[in-house]
Amino acid sequence: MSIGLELAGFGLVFLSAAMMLGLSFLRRKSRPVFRDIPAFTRLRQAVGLAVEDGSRLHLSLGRGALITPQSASALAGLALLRRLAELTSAGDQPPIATSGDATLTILSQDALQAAAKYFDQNVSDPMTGRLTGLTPFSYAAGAIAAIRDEKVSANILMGNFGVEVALMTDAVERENSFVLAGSDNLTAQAVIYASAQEPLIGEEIFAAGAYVNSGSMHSASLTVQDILRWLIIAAILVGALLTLAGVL
Amino acid sequence: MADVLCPICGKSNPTELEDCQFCGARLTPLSPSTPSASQPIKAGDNPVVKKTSEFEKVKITPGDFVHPGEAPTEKSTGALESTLPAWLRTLRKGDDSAGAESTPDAIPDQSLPLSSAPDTSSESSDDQPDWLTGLGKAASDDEKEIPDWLESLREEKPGTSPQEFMSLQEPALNQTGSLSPGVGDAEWAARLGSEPKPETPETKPQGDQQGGEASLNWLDSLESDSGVPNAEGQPVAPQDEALNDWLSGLPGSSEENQPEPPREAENLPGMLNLLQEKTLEPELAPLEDDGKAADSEIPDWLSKLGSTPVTTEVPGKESLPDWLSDMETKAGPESVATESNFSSDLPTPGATGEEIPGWLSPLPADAKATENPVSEKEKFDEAPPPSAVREGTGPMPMWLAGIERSKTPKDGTPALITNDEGPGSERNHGAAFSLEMPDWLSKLNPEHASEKPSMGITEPSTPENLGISELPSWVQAMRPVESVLSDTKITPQEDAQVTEQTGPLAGLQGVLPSSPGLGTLRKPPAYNSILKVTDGQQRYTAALERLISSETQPQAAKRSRLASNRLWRWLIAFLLFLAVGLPLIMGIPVTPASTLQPPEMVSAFTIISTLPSNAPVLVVFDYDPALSGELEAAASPLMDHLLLQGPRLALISTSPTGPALAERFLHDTSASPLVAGYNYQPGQQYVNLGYLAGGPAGVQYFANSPTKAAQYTLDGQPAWTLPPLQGVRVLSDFAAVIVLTDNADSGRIWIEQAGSMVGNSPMLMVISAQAEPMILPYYDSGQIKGLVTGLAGGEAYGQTFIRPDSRPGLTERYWDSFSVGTLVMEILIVAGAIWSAIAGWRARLDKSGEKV
Amino acid sequence: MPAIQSANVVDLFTGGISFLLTLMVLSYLIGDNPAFRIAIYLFIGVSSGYVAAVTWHQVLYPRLVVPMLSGSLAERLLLIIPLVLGLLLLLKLSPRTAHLGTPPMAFLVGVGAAVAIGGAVMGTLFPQSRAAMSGLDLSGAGQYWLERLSEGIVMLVGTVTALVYFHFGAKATAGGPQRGKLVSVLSWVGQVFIAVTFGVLFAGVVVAAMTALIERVNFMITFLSSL
Amino acid sequence: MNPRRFPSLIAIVSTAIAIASGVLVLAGYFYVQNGNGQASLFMNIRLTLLDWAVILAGFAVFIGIYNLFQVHFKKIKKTQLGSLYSLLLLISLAVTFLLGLVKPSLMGFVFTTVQLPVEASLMALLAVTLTYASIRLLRRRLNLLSVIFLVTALLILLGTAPLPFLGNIPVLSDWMRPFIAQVMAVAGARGILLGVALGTLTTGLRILFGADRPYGGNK
Repeated sequence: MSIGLELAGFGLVFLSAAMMLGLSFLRRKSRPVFRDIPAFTRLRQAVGLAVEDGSRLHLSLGRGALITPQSASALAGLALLRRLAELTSAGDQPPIATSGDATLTILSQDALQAAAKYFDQNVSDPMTGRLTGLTPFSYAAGAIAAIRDEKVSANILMGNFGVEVALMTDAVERENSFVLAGSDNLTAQAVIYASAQEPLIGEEIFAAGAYVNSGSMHSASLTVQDILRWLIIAAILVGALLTLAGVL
Repeated sequence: MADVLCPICGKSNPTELEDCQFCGARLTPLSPSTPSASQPIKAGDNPVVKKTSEFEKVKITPGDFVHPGEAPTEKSTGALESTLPAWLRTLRKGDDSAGAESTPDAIPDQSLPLSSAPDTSSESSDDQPDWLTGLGKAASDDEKEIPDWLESLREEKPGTSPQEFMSLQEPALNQTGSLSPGVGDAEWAARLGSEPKPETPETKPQGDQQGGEASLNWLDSLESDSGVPNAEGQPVAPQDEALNDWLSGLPGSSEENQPEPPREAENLPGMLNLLQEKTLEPELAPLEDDGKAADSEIPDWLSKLGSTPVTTEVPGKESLPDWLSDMETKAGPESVATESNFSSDLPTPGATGEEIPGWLSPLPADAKATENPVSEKEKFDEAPPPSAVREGTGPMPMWLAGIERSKTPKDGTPALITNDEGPGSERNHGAAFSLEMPDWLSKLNPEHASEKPSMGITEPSTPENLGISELPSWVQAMRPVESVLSDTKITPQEDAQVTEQTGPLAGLQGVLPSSPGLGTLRKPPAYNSILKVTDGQQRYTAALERLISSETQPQAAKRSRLASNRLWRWLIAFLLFLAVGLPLIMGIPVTPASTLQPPEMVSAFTIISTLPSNAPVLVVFDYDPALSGELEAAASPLMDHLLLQGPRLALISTSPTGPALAERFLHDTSASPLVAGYNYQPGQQYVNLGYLAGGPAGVQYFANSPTKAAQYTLDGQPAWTLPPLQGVRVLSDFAAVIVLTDNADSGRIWIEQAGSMVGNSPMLMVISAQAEPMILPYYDSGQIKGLVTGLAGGEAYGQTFIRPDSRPGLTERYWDSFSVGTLVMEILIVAGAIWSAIAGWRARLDKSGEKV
Repeated sequence: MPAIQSANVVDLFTGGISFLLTLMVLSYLIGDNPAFRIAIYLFIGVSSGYVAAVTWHQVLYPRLVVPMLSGSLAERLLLIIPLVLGLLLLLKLSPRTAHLGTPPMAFLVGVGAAVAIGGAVMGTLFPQSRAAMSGLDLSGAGQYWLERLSEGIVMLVGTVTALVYFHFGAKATAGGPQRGKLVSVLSWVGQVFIAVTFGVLFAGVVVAAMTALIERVNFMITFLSSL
Repeated sequence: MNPRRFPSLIAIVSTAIAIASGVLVLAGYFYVQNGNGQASLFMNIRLTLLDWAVILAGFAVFIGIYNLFQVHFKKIKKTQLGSLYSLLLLISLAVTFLLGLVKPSLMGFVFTTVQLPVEASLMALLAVTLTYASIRLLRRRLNLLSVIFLVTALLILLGTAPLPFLGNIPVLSDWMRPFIAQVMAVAGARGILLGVALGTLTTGLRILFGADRPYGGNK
């Protein structure tokens, strides 16, 4: 890694950090408008229905180990989980969270309990945040059992999956319940695109927080993503033209 | 006091009568304990037990419901009537002199509908029908609580005029409601029972506060006891749970429900004491003696408090849905709700309000008050500005007023009360309703306002109209969705957006936010356990709403999912197995060998064939066992080729199952007969470095210093002294690095983390077909020197590399099945896609047809 | 493993179990059934136990235990921290002490977040954008320059438009949030590219699954024929 | 009622730890080498912290196993549906683990006998599942993109697998498939990957700001 690249990387991170902080403070009051993502509209309905008929939400956080780059999608899923736990606190049952990595299981339990404490409820139950398996397919298999056996009305699969996610979406379809799925893994996305009712494509899973209003920081980060996006596009185009001209 | 109240008309009859002399309804339920409600409780006898028996008789589990059409059991209602808290019965009184209200035999004649009470403000009198009719509507709700009560009452007295009918619902509903106080008070009383020593009369208000906190603890303990079943969603008959708690509150088994009995025991009697001071009534003496008689006694002292119908009817109405929810929530919610009912009735802003359960907190206040009654009286006489009452206190403050009044009946307070309570209560109704069913009402309003008069009321008082400061905390707390929605301003387009998307779900828009995102969550006030209660509220509103607009059926929307089609699955499975199995069984080659020569494969081949013999080669097994089928098939020609060069192998993996897969590949004939034929010995020809934890970090660590990152072999020996790794210290010492992976991510990790460290040694990859698009660019960019992709790539490699033994490799064996199976799959997809496209198109047409 | 290939009996035994399990799992195609459940739960148990054992043998033992016993003083001192954190983490086992396990989790999350950022910037953003830039590099294309150029342009368009598709910002209009005209057009093109990408990946997965199916069927046939 | 309403000391400490460790590790990414080409201090810190993290993750695995035990033990106690399965799971888990501790050489045997066949069979199930999914796709979402998706997938399949008796289809296999898979798909994948990287970046930053604290405590 050349020094220049490292500097550029640091600059990029620093820039986006500054922008996020700034925006999140500026945007305290007014939430920016974001494009409509049907999946999240459906999610809102699903949450409402779950609260309404006392059924459960099931959020699966995938199997990305926390100390790998794949953790980000799971972290996004955890933010969503926390939020869903708050939203469904009016309902009879807290959401259940399944995961394929032990650290994620612990975090999902923490998130659920934090939300419960927030509402003075007492949910210290291993059943709500479970590890369903430590290898990709055993995780998926365990999640299938959860999808089928619990009284789940809506499944949200958000995290790092592989092809095994197809088993889960298929189980959901057999159960005839709602599924919203997204992953940072391209292959999993392709499978989800074909097999899930409401696929989240690529980056969209990271927008979940903002779309369920987890706070100004979340919407700020979306705006920052947009800004960076155009910066990168500009860089790519300029760079490509320069390469064409033979400068680079 | 000796008289018996008629459960139906509420008039008093001589005890010897079996049937009411006025309405003819049965007076004495088949249980002996009935009179205990109206009779003063003697020391020693234990009305609680009787009551529980009553409750058990009238358990309101769905099963036990009197369903429309069935003959109701008189016993149940009669029995419940006896459990009906006296203070609730006093609701039926108009504004009567405070002194007489607590004596039940004074009640009868005024027991006509509240709505007809002359002094109730016009608003309350015309939203009276609303909530009652609301109840009536709830009768068709799926989970029938009220309905059946109404049913049973209706059928007991067929010729009930609508007006009376309304008044009749009240006892019924209050009976149901009285369950939840029953629980809380029983626990509370249990400590009295368990505490032998008599209460100390000079207990200070602080004592009460302690009592308040302490009782919080036992509420906690209740919550935590029942938290688990609740979270698991184990279906438990709620009432049973409730009763169990309730019974466990009795002296016999009281221990487990009492975190710290002694403190409580001295505090709570003190509270009673204050009550006694305030209300110089004889009835309270027995009340203190056996505080066990929680259920009958609480109503009694409440009856001291609640004096005018307007006063107590308000909590009655507001918490009505809560009670209904209590009837079906589990023990945890039950106890929570119990507390919250009370707390909800008394929003005490500020810390103390958070610390003390609502039903305790007024008492310290009163206690302070009673220390100098005069000032207290003045406080009430100089009518405080409505706003103060509004924001400070909900309906319950009237308890205080009631206490004052009951102490000094001649006091002018009643007028004052009605003055600022009238609007207050009306506002609260408005609030309660608008907050339970906020948006969908205003949304529905255009279509449905005409159908329901209640809209008229709920509409003006939408949360937007009410400043947060104006809302009593319990009202705010009654709106989980609201508190979620709170800050989202409903701009027109958001509004339109939601309505446009949720066709049949229009009714749910109170539950669902009407803006992108679910609104920023405002931190609710202290007693958010009330949120549990609001679940009941939502069912209640949902019931009402379903009746309002029968076409809005969320369930229908939920069920509008694709039904998965078993037949299709079976057909696909059958055909695929056939297509795959037949060629394998028959073994007649039907498919010509692959003629493709992908450049990346060719370069991989040339690299392998130019490897010096006895060169150290690192082979990374980074694939799931699930894809071992594909990876082994794809890799076997390359591995066969490699092993012909007689290299020293180092095997490693970043997945825990990798090492086992590596062993399998080297030894199991099903992977590669040729390789297995070599019968490689660990430590001699190869070293299995095992599992490299930490993902990219681990890979980077290994790339930087292999000897540190993977010191030991799979069987625990120090690896780098073994012959296969002689002279290998850094990654670039390996003559080649071959990565077998099914996952583009792990492939990229090896390229990015280790690519820079391999130096001039080539990095090759054998990947699953699914990873090709992500990995191939790295071949183009020269970061990997060769690539074999999936079965097809393996086959191509197999065609280039001719095995010494003419045995067909895996790819050759699979090739026919592969081509036939894939062909069948393609045909299936095409046919099925066309079929489902037509079906979907039809369905769409139908839908649009319905809409038009 | 020697144990496996040594005796034929063992082969038969293992093969029999594998065959049975394969059948049980494939019975899921008919529908969820006890046989499938048994296989699945057995599988979950075995794989979890396996991973746990591997974790002990390959992670905790060599990275923590061995250095602690036979490491230099510096190593040991350095390892005290993860040891303590790990013990704190174990407090998560009891609900009562669970909150004490928060610091180690926080540490993991912090490290994970940093790794994610570093990986995203250094591992994806820069390499991928650089690769996208070099799409129009015609050096060495020779007479194929036109082909290379057109490919490069397609790649560039695909990458940029796909990136644009994710643009979140929108204007509030009466018909719901709307994105600008240009963005909408570009993002539609991007959607096409994304659909194509997913199509290719999906085909890859299907091929992989098909191969797995063939392997299983082949396994069953060979086992039956070996009887 | 709720002692944790105000962030407890542990919550504050944890947040500090998360931010500190995150920043240190991140610094290791951007300041890799000193002028003399040696690995920088930050680089070493990063590697050390990551090593610790790996160890911690190892501990976490056992907590996860405990959770698995808890969940299925509960099921057995409650004799919920499938409590027998849970029993089977617990037994197999215990046996495998103990076997692995005592006699690691036998683990591979268990692995090849149980785990590998089941996983491979699950993967084989996908062949049917995915075919079915692609059939249902147009029923689920009937739009141009779904059609493009399916057509692409079919073209790739045709280009990848040879036809019986015919072998590979000339133009499709050697020109069209490479173009789709190596030009168009790569372009799209690159766009998606860049987007995902952006999302990852901001998500990670939220953690480093302490805005998201999944490790418990109040939000």
